[in-house]
Amino acid sequence: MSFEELFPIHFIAAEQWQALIPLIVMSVSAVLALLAAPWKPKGRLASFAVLTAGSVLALLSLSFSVPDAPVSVLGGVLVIDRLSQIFSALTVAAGLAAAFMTLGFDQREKLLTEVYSLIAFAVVGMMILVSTRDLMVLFIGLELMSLAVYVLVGMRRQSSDAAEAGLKYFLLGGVASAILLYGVSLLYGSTGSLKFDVIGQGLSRLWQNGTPMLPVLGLVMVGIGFLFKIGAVPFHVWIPDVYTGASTPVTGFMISGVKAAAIGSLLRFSSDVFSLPGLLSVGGSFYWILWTIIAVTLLFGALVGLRQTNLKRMLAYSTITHTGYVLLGFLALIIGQESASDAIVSYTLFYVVMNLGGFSVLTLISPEHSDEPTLQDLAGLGQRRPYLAFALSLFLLSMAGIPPTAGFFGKYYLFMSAVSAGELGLTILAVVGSVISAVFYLRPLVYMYMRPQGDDHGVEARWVGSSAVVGLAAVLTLFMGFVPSWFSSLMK
Amino acid sequence: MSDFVNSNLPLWILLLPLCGFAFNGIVYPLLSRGVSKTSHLISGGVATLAMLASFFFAFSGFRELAAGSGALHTTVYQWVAMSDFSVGLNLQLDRLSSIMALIITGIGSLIHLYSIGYMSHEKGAARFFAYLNLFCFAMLILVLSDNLLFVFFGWEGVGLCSYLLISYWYGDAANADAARKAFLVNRVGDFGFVLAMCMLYAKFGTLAFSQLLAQITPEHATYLTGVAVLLFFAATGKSAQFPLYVWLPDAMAGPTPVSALIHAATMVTAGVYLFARLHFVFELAPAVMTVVAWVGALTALIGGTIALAQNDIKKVLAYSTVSQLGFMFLATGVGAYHAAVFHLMTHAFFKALLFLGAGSVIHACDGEQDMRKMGGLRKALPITHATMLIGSLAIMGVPLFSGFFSKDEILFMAEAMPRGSMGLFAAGSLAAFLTAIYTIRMLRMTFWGEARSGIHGHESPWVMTLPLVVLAVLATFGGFLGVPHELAHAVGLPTHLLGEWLTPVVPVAALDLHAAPISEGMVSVIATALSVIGIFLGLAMFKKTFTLPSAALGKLLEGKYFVDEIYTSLFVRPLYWMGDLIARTLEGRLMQNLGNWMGVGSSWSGDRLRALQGGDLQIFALILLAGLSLIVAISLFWTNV
Amino acid sequence: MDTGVLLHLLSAWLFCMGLLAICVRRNTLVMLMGIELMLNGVNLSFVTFAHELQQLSGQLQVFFVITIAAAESAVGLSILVNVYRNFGSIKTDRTQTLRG
Amino acid sequence: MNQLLSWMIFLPAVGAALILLLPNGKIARPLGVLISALVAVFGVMLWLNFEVDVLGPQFAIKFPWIPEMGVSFDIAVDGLNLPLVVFTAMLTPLAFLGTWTLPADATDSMQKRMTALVLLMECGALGTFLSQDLFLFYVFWEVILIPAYLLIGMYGGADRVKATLQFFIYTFAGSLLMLVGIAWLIYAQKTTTGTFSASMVELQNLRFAFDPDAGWGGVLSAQGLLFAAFAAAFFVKSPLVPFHAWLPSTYTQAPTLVTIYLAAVLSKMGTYGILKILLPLFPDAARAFGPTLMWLAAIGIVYGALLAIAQKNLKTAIAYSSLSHVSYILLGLFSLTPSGMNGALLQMVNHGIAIAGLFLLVGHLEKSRGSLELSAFGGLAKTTPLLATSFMIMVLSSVALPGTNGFVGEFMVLVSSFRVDSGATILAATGMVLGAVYMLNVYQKTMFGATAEGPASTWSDLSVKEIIVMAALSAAVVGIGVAPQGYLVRSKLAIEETVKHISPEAVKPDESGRVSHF
Amino acid sequence: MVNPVLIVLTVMIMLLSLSMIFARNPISSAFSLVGLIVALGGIYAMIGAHFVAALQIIVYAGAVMVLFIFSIMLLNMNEEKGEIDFASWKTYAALGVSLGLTGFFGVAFLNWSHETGLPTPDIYSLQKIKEIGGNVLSVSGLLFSQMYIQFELISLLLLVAIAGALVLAKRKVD
Repeated sequence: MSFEELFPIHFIAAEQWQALIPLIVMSVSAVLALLAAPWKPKGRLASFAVLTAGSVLALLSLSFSVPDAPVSVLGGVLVIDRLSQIFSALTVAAGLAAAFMTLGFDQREKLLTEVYSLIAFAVVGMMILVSTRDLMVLFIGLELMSLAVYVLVGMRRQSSDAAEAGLKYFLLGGVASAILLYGVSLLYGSTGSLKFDVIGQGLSRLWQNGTPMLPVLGLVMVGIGFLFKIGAVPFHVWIPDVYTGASTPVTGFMISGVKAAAIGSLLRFSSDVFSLPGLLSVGGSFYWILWTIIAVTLLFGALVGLRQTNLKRMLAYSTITHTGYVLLGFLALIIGQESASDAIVSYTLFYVVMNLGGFSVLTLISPEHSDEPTLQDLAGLGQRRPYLAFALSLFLLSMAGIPPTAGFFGKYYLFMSAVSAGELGLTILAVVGSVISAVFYLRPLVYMYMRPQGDDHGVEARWVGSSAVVGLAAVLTLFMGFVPSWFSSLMK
Repeated sequence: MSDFVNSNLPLWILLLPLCGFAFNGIVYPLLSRGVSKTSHLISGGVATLAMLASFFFAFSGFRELAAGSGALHTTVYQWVAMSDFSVGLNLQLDRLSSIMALIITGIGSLIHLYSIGYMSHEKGAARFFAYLNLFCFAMLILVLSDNLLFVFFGWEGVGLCSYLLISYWYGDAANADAARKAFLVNRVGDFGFVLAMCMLYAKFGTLAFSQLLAQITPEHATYLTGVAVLLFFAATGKSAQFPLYVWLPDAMAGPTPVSALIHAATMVTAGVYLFARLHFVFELAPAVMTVVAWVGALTALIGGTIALAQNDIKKVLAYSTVSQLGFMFLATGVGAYHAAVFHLMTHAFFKALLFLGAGSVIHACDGEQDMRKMGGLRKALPITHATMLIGSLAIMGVPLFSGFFSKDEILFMAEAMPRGSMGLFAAGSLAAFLTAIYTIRMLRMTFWGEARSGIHGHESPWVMTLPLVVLAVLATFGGFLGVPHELAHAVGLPTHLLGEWLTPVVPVAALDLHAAPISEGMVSVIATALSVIGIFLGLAMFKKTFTLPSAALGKLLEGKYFVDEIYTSLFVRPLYWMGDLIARTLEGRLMQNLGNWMGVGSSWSGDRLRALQGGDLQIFALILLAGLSLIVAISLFWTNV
Repeated sequence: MDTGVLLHLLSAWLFCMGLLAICVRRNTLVMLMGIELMLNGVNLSFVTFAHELQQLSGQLQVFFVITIAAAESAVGLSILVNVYRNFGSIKTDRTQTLRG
Repeated sequence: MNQLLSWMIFLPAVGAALILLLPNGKIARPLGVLISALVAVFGVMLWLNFEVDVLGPQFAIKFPWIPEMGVSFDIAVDGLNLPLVVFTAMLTPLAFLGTWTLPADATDSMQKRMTALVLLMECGALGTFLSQDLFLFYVFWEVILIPAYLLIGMYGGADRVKATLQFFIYTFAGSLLMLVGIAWLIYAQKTTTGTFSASMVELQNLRFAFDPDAGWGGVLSAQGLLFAAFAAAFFVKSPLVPFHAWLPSTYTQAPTLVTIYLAAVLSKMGTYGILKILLPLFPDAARAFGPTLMWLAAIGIVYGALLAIAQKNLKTAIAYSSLSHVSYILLGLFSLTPSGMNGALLQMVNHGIAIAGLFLLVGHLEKSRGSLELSAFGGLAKTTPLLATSFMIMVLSSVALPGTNGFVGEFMVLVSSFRVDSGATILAATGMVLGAVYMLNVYQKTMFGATAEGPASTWSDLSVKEIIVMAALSAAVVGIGVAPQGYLVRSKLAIEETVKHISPEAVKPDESGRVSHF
Repeated sequence: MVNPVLIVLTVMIMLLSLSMIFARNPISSAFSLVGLIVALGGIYAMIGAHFVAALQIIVYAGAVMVLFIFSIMLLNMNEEKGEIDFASWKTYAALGVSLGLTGFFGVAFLNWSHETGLPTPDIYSLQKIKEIGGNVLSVSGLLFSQMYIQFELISLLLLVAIAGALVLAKRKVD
């Protein structure tokens, strides 16, 4: 047997290339941005331009090259379908928004020009994460994204908070990656493959004769890897510190992009593996573990968020509660409610939009040198900058899930899927969490509208980039609140 | 008179006072830009004319009835019509209501006229006349309605007007308090009224008298006992019976014409009217009626005794009214509705007269009401004195005056009716005896003897004396509408004109006159004797001093048996105490703190959980490790995955 | 005991010792080493599975993991440098300003 | 005419946006009055053109909104919501007019925001009342929360932030439970019929499992749980004791305009929800829990009254009186009889009128005196006769004097609830007495007696605008009280249909076989 | 039967791992790790993963660990004694939990037996590898014929690492 026969080269066909265009565009623009970065004095502008152009191109190609059937590249290494495209578009948009938010901010905080290319790299990682059906590629995507984000977090180098956040994120992220990877290895060992579908089949087969421990371990550890990234209790520990220490645009990027990517890949993994019939049944140990995690997550974020005055930290806890909502959808999906998938997707979309909006407002009001806006910084904002205050209120209300904002529908869809799956208890807990978290979502409103403004609020930024993101996000939040079905048409 | 008016007589009786109210309450103040700028002549004139016209219609209605036509009906409109609840404003003028309407409009007209003079010093009399007209309107609804719901309309309407008129001089907090007390005590009674209506409606699906009459049969007796109790309770409130009489003396805070009209002649007799109207209900609850009779007797005694020790001329009259209302209840209790209505009428005459007379005195004395400061006013106020003397003779039951006939009839019925007893008779007689004493005391303190202070009254103008005279005539001769049998036979007068007039509407159990323990004539003799003794005793007792011989008794009576104080500590204070208690404990401690507690609890647990986020990387890692191990352990060793 | 099980147990040991290192050492550099230890455990596991399954792809995954680990430690060390600059120390008892 | 209802809902919203964008706040209030008056005119048109003899929705507008969830923009008037819609439309301009100069220290921008936010609330309230789609109902229901939250928090009294938070949290918790219930209902509709639908009419056909003999255990059945979820929202909003804790501080702290709106309109959203959604959708549970809830309502009447008696503060006293009066509405609703529910529906508007008038006058007094302690007042009848007179009329309506609107509703409620549960009704009827106690108390202490200390010039009588408002309200008080049938007849058919749906055997003549008309 | 060399290596690795954890001096830890890595490489080689073994020595021991030691030297971190706090319950908790975890894994591994007939055909058996020309050739053949996307992605990842390290470690803030 010749070498070529033994190792036949798997070529990529033309239509597969077409499906890969967005990914390639983003990769190229990432590299180009990296190359442009050291160019003085125009490196900043050039790399921003490259990223913007790349992102826009990627978005365009994502919206124009919608495949009718899933396009599988190299037997599942990358699978481009409607779901992956939506999530890719989300991450690209998140990256683009983060770049816009960074505009102006980077000069004030003296961020290096590489920031844009790092964002682009992270986006590439995210796109891989949501497109792949191979655990190793998933890990590579995860690491690509994480490494870029680790650096982004520590980017404000003169700030000890940022350094500490970077350190914490890095170490804990590394541990979580290792855990995930060990799980991958165990799954590989039990089923002989890294492809989601093969793993699924293998597990189904294994499950027919009882539940062997090794694949269970593998599933658990992969699951924990995901739970870490989306920030479920008790794997949430990094979230508050990292989100606080990272510069505001980066936090916005993480809270939207990183989370969307993690949700997207978990969604794919869940629909291929976890939701296999019989794998996780109601009343089994996995079910109850997940149940407990969701319950605790819902309440933890809400309760601790209640005690925060630092806005970034508050939103960090809020995102933990939101993780609980999403997991509620996952639970419904896993125990057989297929429509939960749509709910998760639309929720993620709404979630990304409102968080990007919220963090771009925070970018605009973030005080110089500390970059950690507090409630006090909001005092009197309603008088000072009514439109900004209005937009922030809108985003907060959306997070709290009050109509007519997008967040309401996101929450409603999730509740709906949970109720459909019969998860009444958890839904009630989610209600409790919502109510508690509503308290701290409303607190900024108290400061903005009901408190007189403080003596010194410093010079406030009026960066165009962030303002554009605020405006767009506000419009989208309202628009999707009025026409939520616009999004569903996208899914069909 | 056009057919339109003719066919809607009951409505017209109603409408005119309403028009008067509209004029005085809305149009006139608007025209004169503010109620304080209104003239008593114009407003009083219009109000009096309205009442006179109303009286005219009432009288023509009476004539039609007398001419033999049945009750006059007018359907005004459907008030509510649901599938399971419907009531309309339908009026009926039958023999009972025509009597009431005549009293209301007749005495009402007189008092309106009187008020023009009485209120001549007041600014903004339009308000007064508006209330007065509104009162007459409400009272007329009460008696003209053919269903219980609109009776209740009038019932509460008169209560409101009473409230407004008692508090007419609201600048003095005491007046306002008295008004509130009157309203609230009445409300307590009305509570019974509403529940009674609920009960009736739940059982019979209607509140119209005719339909109730048609549907009620003796087998409903048990159910109706409840209704009767509730209605009686309502009546005790409105008609100032024990235990709810306490508001009436305080109500004297209002202008005196108000006391005459509302608190003597008309409103307070609404309870009696209700009994007469719903006799078919009450007759099915004999036990309740016995209680009614005894409550009436008790009230008569309470009123009569307290009146002995009062020094305020109006208070004396007020307690006298309470006592006389007790008589009426005594009569209804034993089933003598005719007698009750008869006494109602005569009482309306002489008590209105007495009140107006008292008003004239007060008017003459520039608002002084304390009889201890009066005396010897006979000379200054001859007309007033003369008419009041007539009223007093009437109330004391001196023969041939109106009170004599009506009171005798009640006393007779008290022992002769099946539910009657010697006990009731004795109580009634005692009350009649007391009446004579306190009336004499009042006359003596006010008119006779020497002036005890510098008050030198002057006779009132004709608008005030004219009604006095008219009422005096009525008080003198009104009794001939109910001449007892034996006397009638002896003198050749028609017997019991009023009773026979009422019989088609309010049938009374046939009574064997000769089976009575004490014959009718004997009762007259006893009653006359008692009042004469009372007069002389009174004259003897109150020659120099006006206090009772026994100081303790005097104190007790002057303190009105301390019923007000008892009620305050028994009901009023506990109510406020309960409100305070709930406000402090259940509401203040618990309800209002629920949110706080939840907030504090959330914050507390938030803080505890926050401690986990201590920022120590090691602890974070440990949490990760622990979580991992825990989940691994559970999923490995809980076999059912 | 056959080779596979022995090596699997060793991989588990390495993995858990890596976790232990991270949990008990206050020097972040050693913590970083702990991560490397964990990854080594994973690698060993992959190789052993590949060995047991007679598959080559398992070894290839190890190739990727080693590369990633290298990249990770590069970034990690630069993060440590950054921390050292800001705190003058790389021990975790110093890096506790973010809390609550 | 076709789009009349859409206009009614969205005109205020558009107006609110317009006002917010105004550069100058001076014309905000006039513009607000203008817009809401236009809506009121639409409301009058609606009232006049409503076909009394037709059962079912009228002026309906329906088009799909979120098709994949079966949600449509479906609004219409029927007998149940017509009174409330018209009332809300009419009240808003009056509330604007009546509080023209309130609060006293209002700046232009404040007036601007207040007007706009109240218009938003009007939009939400009208939308809530008009929705025939459960989901749409919820959306409007929640929309109103934010303006209310902001208004109280921005322009309320000293303790406003806490009060507004409490208000928000209570209502939000209730409505989220309702949201879960809605999700369940829509899903159940999908599994039963195969299609998604949130139309209230269609959802009424669902019957969930319920064991009427289980007593309180019935709460744990499907229908019981759903009932509880919806009840949570409606009971809190109404409020029914013991879900009322937010009420006193909210009513007291809110600025007058908002208090009026909260008490007159928002609380009716809760009671309307009970009538329109809670009872018809879960009839078995309604029948099973009805008597218990009647007792709760009766307790609420007495409870609120006792608390009102104990208050030393004018506004708090009236706030608690509102609690007591709303309980009458609930009593009528839970009696599940046509006249009880119709009386309750009437009482919703009655209470709205009276409480609006009372709070308006309280606002006037607060402006004059700067304090609301009862001891700070006295003898106002002399200095401010018009104020005293209109106060009197509102008090009379509150104490349900015959001839005022309050009596009609209250009596219908009592008469019909007596047939269902006489014990609860007797307890409720004591509220008549207690209500008179605190109302007259309040009136006495403010209007009668000696004129309170202080410069006489601070007492100003009603302004022309206030006179107009109070005259309108007083006219409504007397008008409805004297001739309620024109009002009741519009909801008669719809109510009877509702009752028939809830308890098919109930709309029979009573045991004696007589249904009398006279 | 297990090759005794393997057992020796295993024991060595376990001891080295402990010494890495408990060494007071980071540099000792680093050297323990280096030793461990080399020993692991030995194991890889013994079970036929020659390519991985080479990679282990070159990349890990050669590059990564040098980087570590370099950093220690550069930042003078050696003076930072990262001692373990033996007074703290946390240490014992971590110790217990991680040993417990090892136990769990052990139980799982001991209870595991590969099913026959896994879906992926065993086309690259040791026998075949030998036929092809050894492990390294086989691995590379597979890598560049079917896994080149992963390879490319790894290159991106390395790029990020370079850029990132550069960005963070750059001394001057411009």
